[in-house]
Amino acid sequence: MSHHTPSPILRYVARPTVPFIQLYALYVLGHGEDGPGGGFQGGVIFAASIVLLALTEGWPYGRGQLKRGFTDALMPFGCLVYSGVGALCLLGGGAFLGYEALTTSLDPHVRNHMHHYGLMAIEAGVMITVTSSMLTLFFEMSRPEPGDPWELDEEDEAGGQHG
Amino acid sequence: MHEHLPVLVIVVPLMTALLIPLLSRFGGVRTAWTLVAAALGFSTYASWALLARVGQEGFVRYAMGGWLAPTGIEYVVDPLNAMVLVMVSSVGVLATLWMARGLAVDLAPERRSGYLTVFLLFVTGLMGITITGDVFNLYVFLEISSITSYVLIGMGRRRQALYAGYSYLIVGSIGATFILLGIGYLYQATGTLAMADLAERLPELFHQRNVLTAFAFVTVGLAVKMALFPLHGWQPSAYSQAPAGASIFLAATATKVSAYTLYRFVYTIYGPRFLIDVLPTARDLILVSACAGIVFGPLLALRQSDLKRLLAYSSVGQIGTIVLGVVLLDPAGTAGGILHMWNHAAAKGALFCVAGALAARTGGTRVKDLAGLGRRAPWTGATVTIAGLSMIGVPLTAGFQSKWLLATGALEAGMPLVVPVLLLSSLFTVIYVWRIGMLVWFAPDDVEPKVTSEVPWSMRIPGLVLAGLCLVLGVTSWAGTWAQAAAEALLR
Amino acid sequence: MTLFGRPLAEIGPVVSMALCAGAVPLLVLFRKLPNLREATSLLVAVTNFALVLFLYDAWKRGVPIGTHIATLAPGFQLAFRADALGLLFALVASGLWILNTLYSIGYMRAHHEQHQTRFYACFALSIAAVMGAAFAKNAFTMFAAYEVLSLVTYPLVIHAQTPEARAGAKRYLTYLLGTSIGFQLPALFLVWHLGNGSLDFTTGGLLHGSTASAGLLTFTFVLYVAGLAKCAVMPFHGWLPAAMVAPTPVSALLHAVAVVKMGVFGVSRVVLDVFGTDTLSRIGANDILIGAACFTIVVASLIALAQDNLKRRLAYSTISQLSYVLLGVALLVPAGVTGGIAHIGAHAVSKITLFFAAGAIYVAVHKTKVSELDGLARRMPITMTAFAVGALAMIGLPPAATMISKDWLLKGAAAGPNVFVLVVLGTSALLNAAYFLPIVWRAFFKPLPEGAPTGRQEAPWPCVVALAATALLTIALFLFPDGLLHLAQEAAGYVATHGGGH
Amino acid sequence: MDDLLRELVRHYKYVIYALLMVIGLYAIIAKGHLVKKIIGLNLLQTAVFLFYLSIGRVKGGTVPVLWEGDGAPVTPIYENPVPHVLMLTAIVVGVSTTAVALALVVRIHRAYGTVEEVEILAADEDEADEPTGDAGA
Repeated sequence: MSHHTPSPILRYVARPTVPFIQLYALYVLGHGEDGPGGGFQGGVIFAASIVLLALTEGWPYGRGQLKRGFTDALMPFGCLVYSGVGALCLLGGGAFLGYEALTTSLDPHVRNHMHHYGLMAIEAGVMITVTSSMLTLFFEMSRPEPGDPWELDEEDEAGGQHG
Repeated sequence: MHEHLPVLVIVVPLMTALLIPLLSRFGGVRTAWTLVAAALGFSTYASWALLARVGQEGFVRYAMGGWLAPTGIEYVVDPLNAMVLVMVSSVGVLATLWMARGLAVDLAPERRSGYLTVFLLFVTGLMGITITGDVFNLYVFLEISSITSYVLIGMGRRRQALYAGYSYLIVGSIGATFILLGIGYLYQATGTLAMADLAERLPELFHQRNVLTAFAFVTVGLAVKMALFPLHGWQPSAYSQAPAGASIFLAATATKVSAYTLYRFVYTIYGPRFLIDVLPTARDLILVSACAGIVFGPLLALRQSDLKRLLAYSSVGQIGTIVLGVVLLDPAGTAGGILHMWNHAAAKGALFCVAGALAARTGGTRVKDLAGLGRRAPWTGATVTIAGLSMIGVPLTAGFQSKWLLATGALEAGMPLVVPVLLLSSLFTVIYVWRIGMLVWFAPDDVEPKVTSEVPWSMRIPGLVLAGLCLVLGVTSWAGTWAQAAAEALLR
Repeated sequence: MTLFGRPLAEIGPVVSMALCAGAVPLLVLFRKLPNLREATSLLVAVTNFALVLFLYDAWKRGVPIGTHIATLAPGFQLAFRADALGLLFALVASGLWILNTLYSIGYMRAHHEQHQTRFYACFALSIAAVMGAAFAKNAFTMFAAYEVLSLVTYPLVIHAQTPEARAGAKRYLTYLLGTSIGFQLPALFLVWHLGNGSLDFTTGGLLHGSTASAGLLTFTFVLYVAGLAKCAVMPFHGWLPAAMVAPTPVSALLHAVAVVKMGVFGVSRVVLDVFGTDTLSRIGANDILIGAACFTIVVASLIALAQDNLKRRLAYSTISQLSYVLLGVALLVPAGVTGGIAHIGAHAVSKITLFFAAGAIYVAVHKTKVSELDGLARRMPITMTAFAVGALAMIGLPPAATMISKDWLLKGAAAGPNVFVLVVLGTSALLNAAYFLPIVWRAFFKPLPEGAPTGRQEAPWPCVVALAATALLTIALFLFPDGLLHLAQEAAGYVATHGGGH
Repeated sequence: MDDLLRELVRHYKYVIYALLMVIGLYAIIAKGHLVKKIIGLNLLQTAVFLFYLSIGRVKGGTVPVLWEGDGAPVTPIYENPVPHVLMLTAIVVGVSTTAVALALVVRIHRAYGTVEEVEILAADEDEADEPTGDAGA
């Protein structure tokens, strides 16, 4: 990964697209329940927007958007959202991942909606994890260091055990 | 909450494992350890409660998300996996207790909380394999436990650990991929992934080629994962290089869970008739490799100078003994194999606790450093002696009971040659246990023991508890009754 | 009397074992306080003997004794009960344990032995195993106790941890474990198979009326007896002289009483309660045992003649005497069985006297060879008198208890078809005299060697008390043999009421 | 021979996945370079993914997305979505395995200075010969 300054054309074309890419990622996430899409795809697209920034503005800038410690925490957090929603259903008296239990209403319409929201929450969890994992993969592999590409700093090595 | 135990037993440790990276920022390793201990404590409680419930109701079902199988994933608990679940979670708790002080033996401080997270995920994966009633879910959990075990092994103190972890990763992934392929064939043949449905649909399709192929791939894949005799190459380095705490748990339970999976496939999914009527050759092949393992495992162990390697090779023999129960297809034999899972988990867990103590005191695990251990560390000495006797299968220890059941089962199944094989392996085991016993208790008085003092109580108790179990299970019929119930449920 | 809400008689055997094994933690706890440790040992020994006496009393009153502990596998149970044969063995072992503990205190202290705590702990465990075997209700329980006894006596044999001790102990364990795993375990399996899934000792024989072929039954019988190598029948006797490297109290109790008697006790059980006299006489397998026993009696005596080391001579004498028991039981006639079983007790008290004396000689004057004992009676009169009593007992002369048992043996031999047994018994008595009387003669009538000290020098008092007590016991059993004979006759009761076959 | 060929052509999917699998296994076994082994492993896994996807194929089937009432005269035939879902999971698993494998290789490279199997084994053997105070290998 080179990190000499990219051309201004690239930078000015790429930057404005980033919010749109991110919005699209959320759209894909929201569309996931009844069409192609969902957390996986949304997560990858979201990560791609940050990757684009890193490619055009340089590695440090990209990494600066979502710091290492933050993405490290996001990975388990996303999984936690997933299983937490499942466990919430248990608290509601239903089965694990039985979203209907998230409401006390007996109205089938409402229950169906609950199902919808439950799925959505879970997909959001997936998205968080996927985004942060993708970013970690990208940033760790492209860490710009002259010489031996395998060498890492001591502090990074220590942090690397949290994955 | 009790009706949700089948899922909570998995979800609680899983969620805790996800919380650890977030929470261990505050309080570090101590927080991480407390969380692991709490989660596994809960799982242990839950699995014992499940065992009790299975005792009353025969089996427990739980549908994920309220979706019934075959649409959804179902968790099914019968006596067999209740037993395995109890084994995995209880040994997990004991290993965690050991780690309270034992982490310092071979892990740098900054790696410890990550290690604990991975360990907890590993235990969760094994429990997931055990409890799930869906073959694909089983594969996913298998991979969770496999990937985490690669990491655990790779975290060993010496650089050989990295290579051991890598080798296991390659071999283990081939095994897992074979299992995945086998499951694919089963799905192709039946269109379902739920074990109960598979069991229902398969008998009509026994002679289809994809059903036969599926069996071959699954069996070979599992044989790799459980280190069945000719496919055990990865295991000695993996066990001996893993950090001490992980190796206690790894050696006591990991391969047994794969063996459990083989029981599941042979008995529940295919049904015992499959091996008898359709593929007697496969039965013979498994029998031969099990017997070869039973003989060669202890024989290879004789040559080892490293305690953990020695124990690892003896595990190759013990896994053969457990797999015997799969192919005997007879109530006594099956019960013997199942019971041997517990018995061997207790004995091998205790022995690895001793290996850990040895590593804590001498920095290595050479067998000859055991010299004079009994003088300075009598509790540890007692642990290694009792567990060793149970490994031999001395009467009144747990090992005897299961071997006896296997021997009677072999006679009733018309495989009398298995009996001398078991005897022979016991005799080989006598030799190395004797060697260890002599070093521990009867080293010449002028030899200065390398182990100069006992390890802390928190590291002694797990070994003592497991060794005590070897005795308790040996003189009570409690475990045997469970194993027989499990065998009956499988053969029904 | 009740304990934990259950009649003491019912759980007596288990309590007895728990008592002996339970002493171990206490002994370890008191390892820094030798007086307290030895007192605990003695106390447990006495309590245990009292318990066995209580069980004996209960048995005489016809109270049911014993309980079922666990079923380890179908047909394989840990269960206990008491009968005449078992009680005799238990009484002998637990009674002599008291005296032996007393003796050990004197011996071990005078010798400044290392690892004394391990010594007492393993001793207590051995007695626990002996109790388990004596009260075993079935062949499996006996097998388990037999194995445990082999293992827990190993630390006692290797006690000195010298190269010789290591070699001897290795031989000891190899013989005992090798035969029990290689022969007894398969035999147990065959019996389980032939006995339709049961291993319970049955009066008249578990395999009584078995329809199996004579060849298979004979094979099983031979395998079983070979697996009970503790009875030291040739060619499975090699472990016994090897085990003489152990300290003398170990040789005394274990290799004159507990371990070897476990062997002959086991064979008696196999003959009487597993196969049954009827079955054995039908298939004629007892002739093999008679042959082996006769061979052992004579050959072991001949070897003993050539031994100069006193303990080795005693060891070979033990091998020879043990086969008296086997011979008596194998005769399958009431008198023979009675004699054989009575010999378990009679030989125990007299042989332990001899071992005690040998140990006392070693402690007091550091002599281990027969040729060094000239005139020793002047320096150790009590010890040598006790030794003389023991020697007479080995030959079978009054005033020793063995005369009674040998008398019954002779009657049994005369009653059966194997009259040549009489010749064997006669020859053996002569041989016994030939290797024991010279010792007595040397000690009492030869002058002390030139320059040797002449003063009285007995061993420490606990040793002397113990060996005097066992010598007196030998005489007492000669004068009042009723209790012993009663038990032996009860044990042979089935043979008496049903005839001895033939 | 003709029949065999026809069979092969008819089941070309299986031929492809079997070939891929064998190539993967060959790489794992024959290559000494640790990263090449990982590539082999990925080939092996991909072969199985392809196999699964071929199971889900339905002749004339279409994307399994619900067609909402646009008045279509015939209900479309859907492909079986289940294998796709399964493979989504399996791919994640495969990626994780690869990630761990690569991480291990990085560390191996740092510890041994090489990623060639032969050299690593030789280094270990040398170490075992030296009388170090460490545990035997």
